[in-house]
Amino acid sequence: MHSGYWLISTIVIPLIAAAVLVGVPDDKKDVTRWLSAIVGAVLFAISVYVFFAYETDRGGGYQFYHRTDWLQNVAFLGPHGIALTFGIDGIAAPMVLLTGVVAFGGALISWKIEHHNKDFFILFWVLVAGVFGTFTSLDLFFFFFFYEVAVLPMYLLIAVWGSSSVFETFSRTKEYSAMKLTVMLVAASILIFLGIFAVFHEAGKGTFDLQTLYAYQFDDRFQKIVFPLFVIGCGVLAGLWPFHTWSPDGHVSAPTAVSMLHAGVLMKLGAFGIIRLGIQLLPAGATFWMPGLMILATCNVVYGAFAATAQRDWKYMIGYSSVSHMGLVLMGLATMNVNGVDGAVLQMFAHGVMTATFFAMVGSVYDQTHTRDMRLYSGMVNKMPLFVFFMGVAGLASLGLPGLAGFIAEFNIFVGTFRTYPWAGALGIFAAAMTAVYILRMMAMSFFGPFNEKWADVKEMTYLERGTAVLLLGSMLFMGLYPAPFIDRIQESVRLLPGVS
Amino acid sequence: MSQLNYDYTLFIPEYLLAGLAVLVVALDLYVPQVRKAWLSYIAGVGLLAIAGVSLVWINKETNFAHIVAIDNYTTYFRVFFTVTAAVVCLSSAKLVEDKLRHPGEYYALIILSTIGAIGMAASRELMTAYLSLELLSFSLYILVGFQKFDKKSNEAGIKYLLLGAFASAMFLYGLSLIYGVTGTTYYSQIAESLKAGTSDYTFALLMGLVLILTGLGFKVAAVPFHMWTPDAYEGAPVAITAYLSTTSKAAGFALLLRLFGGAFQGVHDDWSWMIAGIAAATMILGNLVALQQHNIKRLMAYSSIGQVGYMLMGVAGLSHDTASALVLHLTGYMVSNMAIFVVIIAWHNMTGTDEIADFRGMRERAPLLAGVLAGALFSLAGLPLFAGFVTKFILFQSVVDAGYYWLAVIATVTSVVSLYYYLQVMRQAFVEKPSEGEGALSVPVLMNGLAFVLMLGVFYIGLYPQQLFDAIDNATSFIFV
Amino acid sequence: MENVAAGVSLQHYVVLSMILFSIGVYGVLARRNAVLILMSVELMLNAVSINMVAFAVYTAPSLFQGIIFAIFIIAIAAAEVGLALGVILRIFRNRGTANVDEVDSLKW
Amino acid sequence: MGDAWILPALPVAGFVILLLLSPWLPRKGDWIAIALMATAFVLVLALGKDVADAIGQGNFHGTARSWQWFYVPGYMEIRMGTFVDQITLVMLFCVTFVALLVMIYSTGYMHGDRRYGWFYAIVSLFVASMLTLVLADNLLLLYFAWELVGLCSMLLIGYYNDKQSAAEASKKAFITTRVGDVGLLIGILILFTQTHTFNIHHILDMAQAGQINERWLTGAAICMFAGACGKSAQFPLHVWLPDAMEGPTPVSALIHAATMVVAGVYLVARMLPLFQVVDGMPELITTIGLITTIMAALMGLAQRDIKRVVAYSTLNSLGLMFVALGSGAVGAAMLYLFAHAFFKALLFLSCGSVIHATEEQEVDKLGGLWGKLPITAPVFTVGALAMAGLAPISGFWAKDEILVGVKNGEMSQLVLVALLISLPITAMYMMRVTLLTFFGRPKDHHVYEHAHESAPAMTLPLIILAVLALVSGFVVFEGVGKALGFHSGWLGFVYNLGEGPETYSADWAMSISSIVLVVAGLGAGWWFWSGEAKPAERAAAFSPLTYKLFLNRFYIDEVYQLVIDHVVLAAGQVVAVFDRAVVNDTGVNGTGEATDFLGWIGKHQQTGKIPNYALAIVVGVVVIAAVAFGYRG
Amino acid sequence: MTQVFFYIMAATVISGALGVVLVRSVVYAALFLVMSLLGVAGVYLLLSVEFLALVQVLIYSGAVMVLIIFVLMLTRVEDLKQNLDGDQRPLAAVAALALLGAFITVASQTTWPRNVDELTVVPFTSISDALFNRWAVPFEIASGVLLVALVGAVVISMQEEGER
Repeated sequence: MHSGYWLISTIVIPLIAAAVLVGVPDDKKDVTRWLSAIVGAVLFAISVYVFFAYETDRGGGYQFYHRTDWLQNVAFLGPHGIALTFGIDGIAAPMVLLTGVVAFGGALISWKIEHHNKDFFILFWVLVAGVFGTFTSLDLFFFFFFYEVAVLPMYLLIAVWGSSSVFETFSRTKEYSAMKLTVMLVAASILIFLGIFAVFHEAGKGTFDLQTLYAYQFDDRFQKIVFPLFVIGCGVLAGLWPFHTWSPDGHVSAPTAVSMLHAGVLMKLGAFGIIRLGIQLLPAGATFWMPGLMILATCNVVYGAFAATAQRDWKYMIGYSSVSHMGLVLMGLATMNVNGVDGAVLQMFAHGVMTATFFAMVGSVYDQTHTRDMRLYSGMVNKMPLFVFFMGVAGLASLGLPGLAGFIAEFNIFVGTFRTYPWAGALGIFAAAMTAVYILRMMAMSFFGPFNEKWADVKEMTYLERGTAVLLLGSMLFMGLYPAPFIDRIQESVRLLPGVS
Repeated sequence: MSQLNYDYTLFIPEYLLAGLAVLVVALDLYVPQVRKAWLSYIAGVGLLAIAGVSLVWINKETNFAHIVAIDNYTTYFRVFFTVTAAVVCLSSAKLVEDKLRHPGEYYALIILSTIGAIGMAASRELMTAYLSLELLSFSLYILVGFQKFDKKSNEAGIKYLLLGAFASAMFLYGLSLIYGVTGTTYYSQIAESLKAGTSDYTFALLMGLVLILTGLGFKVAAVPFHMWTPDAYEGAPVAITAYLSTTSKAAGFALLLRLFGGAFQGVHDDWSWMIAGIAAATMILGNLVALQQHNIKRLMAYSSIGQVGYMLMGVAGLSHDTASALVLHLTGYMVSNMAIFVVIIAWHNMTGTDEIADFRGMRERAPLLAGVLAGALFSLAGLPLFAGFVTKFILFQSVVDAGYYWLAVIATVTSVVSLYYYLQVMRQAFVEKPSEGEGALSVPVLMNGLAFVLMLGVFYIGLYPQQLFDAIDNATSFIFV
Repeated sequence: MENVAAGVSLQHYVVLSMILFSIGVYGVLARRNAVLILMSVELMLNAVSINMVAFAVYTAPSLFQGIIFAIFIIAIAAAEVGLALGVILRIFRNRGTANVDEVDSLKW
Repeated sequence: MGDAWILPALPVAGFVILLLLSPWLPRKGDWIAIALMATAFVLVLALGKDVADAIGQGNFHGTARSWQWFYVPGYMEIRMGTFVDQITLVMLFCVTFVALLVMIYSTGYMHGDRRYGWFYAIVSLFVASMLTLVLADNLLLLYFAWELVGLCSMLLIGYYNDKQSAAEASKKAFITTRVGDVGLLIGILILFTQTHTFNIHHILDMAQAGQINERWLTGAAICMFAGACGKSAQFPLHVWLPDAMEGPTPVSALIHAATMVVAGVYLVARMLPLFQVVDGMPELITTIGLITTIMAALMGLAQRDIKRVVAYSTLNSLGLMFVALGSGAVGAAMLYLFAHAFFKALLFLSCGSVIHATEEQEVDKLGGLWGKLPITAPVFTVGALAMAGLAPISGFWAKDEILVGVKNGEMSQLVLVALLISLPITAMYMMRVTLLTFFGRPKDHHVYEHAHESAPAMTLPLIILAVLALVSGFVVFEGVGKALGFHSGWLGFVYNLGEGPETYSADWAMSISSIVLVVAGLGAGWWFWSGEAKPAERAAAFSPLTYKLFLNRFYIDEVYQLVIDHVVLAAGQVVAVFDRAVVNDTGVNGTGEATDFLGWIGKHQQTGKIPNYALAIVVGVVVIAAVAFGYRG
Repeated sequence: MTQVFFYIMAATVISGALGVVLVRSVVYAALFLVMSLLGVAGVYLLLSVEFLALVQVLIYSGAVMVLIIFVLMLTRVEDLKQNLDGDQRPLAAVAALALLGAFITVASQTTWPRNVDELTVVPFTSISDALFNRWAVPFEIASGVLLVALVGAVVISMQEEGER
């Protein structure tokens, strides 16, 4: 039995880091950088340990379990009313690993930040703590608590360190995107808020402990009413169509590291929430509503893919491709069968690393050229072959090339989908082909062809960026070539999910 | 009621307050060489000391002639009000020096008003309640108009005064009707006589309740009795705005809880829906209109109206749980709000403005204040790590448990709206750059200290409220006896 | 109801006070001079007192809180007038008017 | 034999080494790649010997070996494994052999290129994935490799990446094949959901046992065939192959002649039992093959670029093979594939040699190079004749096999007729390109002066291939096969595929007619294009429409371009605009503005006048009271 | 007899009140207020609470009125000829009438419990007695209120140096 303090440390360490950074003087920028880099490394190490230490032969239950009572025996709260309950199952384990990887990468990528990098890292670490917390907490209250913690720093992160951009037909100021992102996410979370109230009230157990609530049998009518609250509430964060518009704009305006963390990890919180709150808490509701989710998810996949083909801005393209790929995740969840849900979780990880890679790479160029319009670039491969290489691999991963993370995930999802909704599966595969279209157009447009002398003085990525890229790429290949460790962990827990056939 | 207890020692804290008030005035009059700032320190420290003194009565459940109850509820609010007043006094040192005359009277009035507030929380009898309310109100009428030569301050004063008088007349008429139907002014006896069944005087009872709600609604600024709030807040000296937005509201709620818990809980069905309706209107209007404000004081006024809406939900579904949740939220709101106002006051002292647009570049010019501002605003918006999240969560949950789903829906939606305008303030403070030649400001240590301490308070409530909540839960158990 | 006592029943007083109160309300709403508004408020307070006293003597003579209440109300009313007039004077000094609807610089 | 996994492992090692170290290696490390490839080739021969012996003992049914990849208890177990049988072996031989020659050739052709090391790395990777593809015992691994070869071909087509045309061509190639791959994946998944396995042989058995739902099976078959069409550039997905000529010529030889493009043929051959279960499927395959053949032949008549001509000849051959498969003559198809590998590689490589020598690809600028290129010219001619199918060169035997197969097959004889018609056309344009390149008067003297024979590193492989192209056809004779160590000869070896061994039966009528037709075609070609090629111009002038039609490849690319621009991309634009204008600016911002407006209304209730405020209070009281009286009274 | 007296008093009170809210002159309004307040004092007498009547006459009709009139003089509202009614007068009338309606409903629908229908005379002494024993606390608070009002009135209205 592993100690739950491993999980707690993933939350406490970043928070402590943030607290310490408050004390660091504004002008000691390098102290901040080193501190953050170290914290990132430590978190990465812990997450790796947690991932591999999770024992696959124990039936996929919660491990690293820990509970500290927080607020109890007062007002409507019974014993263990609200408790700091932590623990991960095979679904959360890969997510923890993902967070560790991306957070470390983000910390390294943000080395370049000059303007108040102290503030940036404070918010950044709060964000990371929130993400870890959501993935690991087994208490309804704290699940939501950390969920909101993860949304909270977004506004400032984007509005202060982000970038406004002007396009032919319209323009997006960073303040606008930041505000839209924050308000939409919080607005969505009120649905979860209400759902939680309803669940607690209905169960009448006087506790927010998830396992207790899982044990309680909610009546079907109730489940059917409340389930949509959770799914849409979490779905918005997962970029569920048609509530996705915060995502492309937000990514376009956000600074590199935030885009990485947001597209890479935060959107996963939504899908994870659908599993934890939706499927696990209200299985009957899930089985009733999943066809609906499948339809929306299919919209996501196709819609996102088509929208992406029309984009000329790198980040917009990646943003819409994220919408498309998160659609695949939702698709997998909606199948409600083991292959599909496995695939969904795999895709959460895969998409996390590849989209993080994308944003990291784009950032490394954008910082030098201050434009992301792919038409202005040409033949970049001659100037920065490594950049093109990493970008290319990420692109291939996202179009589901075998041997990279994307394929194994999409493959599982499609197997699952074909078992239940073949039409949706066919559309999904079609959209995956569309991915090839826009990814390759982007490459042909801006990486190959005659070199545009305008960028004669562009430099190859810095060593930190290369490090980050290698880190992310490594995880991509690892999962692509040897998915067994992931699937062993995931499938055990997935099969425990109620209502999953 | 058999043998009445006339133990005057129960009021030692109040005597001390009165004494402190006199002392401050006297110092101001007879020892002119004392630097005026010292008055604020004396008042502040004195108030804190008195807060300490009032702790003596913890768990001594007793009363004075059944008129005033000295129980944990009273004790809690004694501490609450004295501390609030202390913060206001301390934070207004420089403000008073720059902008106001008669500092002695200024602090004295704040202290005296605290007595009124405590009376409202403590009294279990209508007359006492009414008089305490007037004591608080009168002091506030004066304080709001204290900036004699500022037209806005005068205007705020007259508006608050005339409307206040009007509202309290309504309140009184309500009391008279209640007295008429129950024949007594003791909460406990009112509850008794209502038990008998209200069929033959339902209308009088309802009218009475409506009018009482009018009076108290005016005090706590509930729609549609809120109209004075933004104007008074804007006109008043900024420290007094802080005081208005915390103490006078809190006192109003203390009274509401005691009165409706102690006297009218029996006829819950007759009034809970009224309060529910008022609460809904208040939440919606407060948060919507706040979107349009450009003056920080008016913004805070409307945001406070919104908060009142949330708290009224707790009254609507009044039960021990909701009462505890409400007081918890009230406390969290007080701390966060004071934190914000300390920042506003400090900024006002240094830049002489309270337009939101002029907050620009606060991050550069006064980092700590900016940080506190952000934290406190997040807290008001109800985001985690800060007090607001926990208190709102518990309050809303209790409201749902009381069966008011629809109120909870409105509340959550409007709190998203509120996030929007809080973020707008934050945008000025963090995103916008200071204009040319606006360098770093030297913030007085006192202000920084206050802001910091209050921020710690926000974090305490936000991160480990167990003891506080236990205390509150225990305190509120006394309002129903 | 059939009047036993002095030919005047409680109801008479109550209705009287109600009428008086409503008139006061009208005054507050209709008048624009601060002093007149103040006077209207006084009318309302008097209505309250009538109520209180009537109830006290008719229904609850044991503790006659109504009468005590009435005394307090008169005291408070007096204090109110004093204070209000002070404020009104101040306004008049600063603005040269006692008309409340010219005092509307604070709005929106 | 079970250790066939070593074959792909070797080039993979080469790929990794070169990718990481090539800049620091002598000669950018091409020798490593070549050495590994040679080893692989030798191993293939050894493997072939084992298999041959096994067949000799008559107890050979393929050798399989697999490892668990990942496992979802009770839901799926994915195993990765190899399977070796005769078809595999033929493919293995062609791939490794051609790859080896191409690598050697490239030392000369690519000499001094900027990304020399990268070239060898990718070629190694390609070979590795190609070997995996043919060795795979399950559809998943096959798809795996399938995609990888696609990727490599894309990278190699786009090798000269500072040419926009190259970038475009590689994009086109990848996406077009990708369209087919979508079909393939869907097909695989359908089969999986029906059979819960990816193992090819289990699937085939179940299919033949009729355990798979009819409708699903049909769908799966069609989808998978779409995949095959994509890779093997069958109509209507053939458009990418001619453009693929943007790549370096050795690459064209390796990928777009000998190996990758026949992957589709291989797939169909592999899954043929399944296809045959589905009624109508063989007909479909045959039809597609025919259309491709004839269309390619016609288009070949008008092309100007020497490499493109050869490319169209490739389409031509691939079409033939599909026809063969359609009519069930797997052995014939494999034989043609075998021969084709040699002569098509030969053609491409000699093209490369010409281009290398003259830096010119337009036949209109070449001419009269016979003397200048003493080695290249003859070998090219050999290749051309083999392609034309003139006896006794290898092409003839293979082609004849197919004709026989079709004749004996259950296809209608119209197919045969169509094939016979296509023969002279093929011969014609092969004649044409040879004439225009090597004979007649030089059209561009600068080019002519400048031309010179290539280095031995390039000519040597040419000669080897030429020899093979000449003789490889003779393996059809049992004696030759036996001499090569195959029990019951080559055909017995290849044909031992379940559908019973058929020995080579020379259908003399067929052979003679085909020879006649070919000769006629060659003669016509000579008449048209020899000397000043006046008749050709007259022909072009006689029916300019047809000419333009052939020249512009029946405008198929244009149609596709139209579709892509005005359907796919347009749809993308529409969605994007919808997303911005409706979903965001109306849906999201609209909500926000509406809220703001409500606030604006509310704000103006705050008039600042005391009486209004008081009125508000009174109204509030009255309203609440009224409701109260109605509600509770 | 008492009835007659009551109606006279009621008439005085109400007419005075109407005068306060209707007349065109501030001073008259003040005088009407006096009239109305005296009427109220009469009502107190009728209710046999002489003490209260006394207080009413002394404090209201005495001190308060003097104060009011004094302020009226100070603010010289007389010289500036102007309409004393705001523009929302009709609305005011409607609202007031509605309120009155509500009140009348209440009065008509209610039978006051414990209504002994004969007024009990409350002796002077017991009032003072109660006031200083049982109700000492509210009394103290009230004194606090008066103090505050006093201080406030002074602070606010006091003429500062350098003013005019």
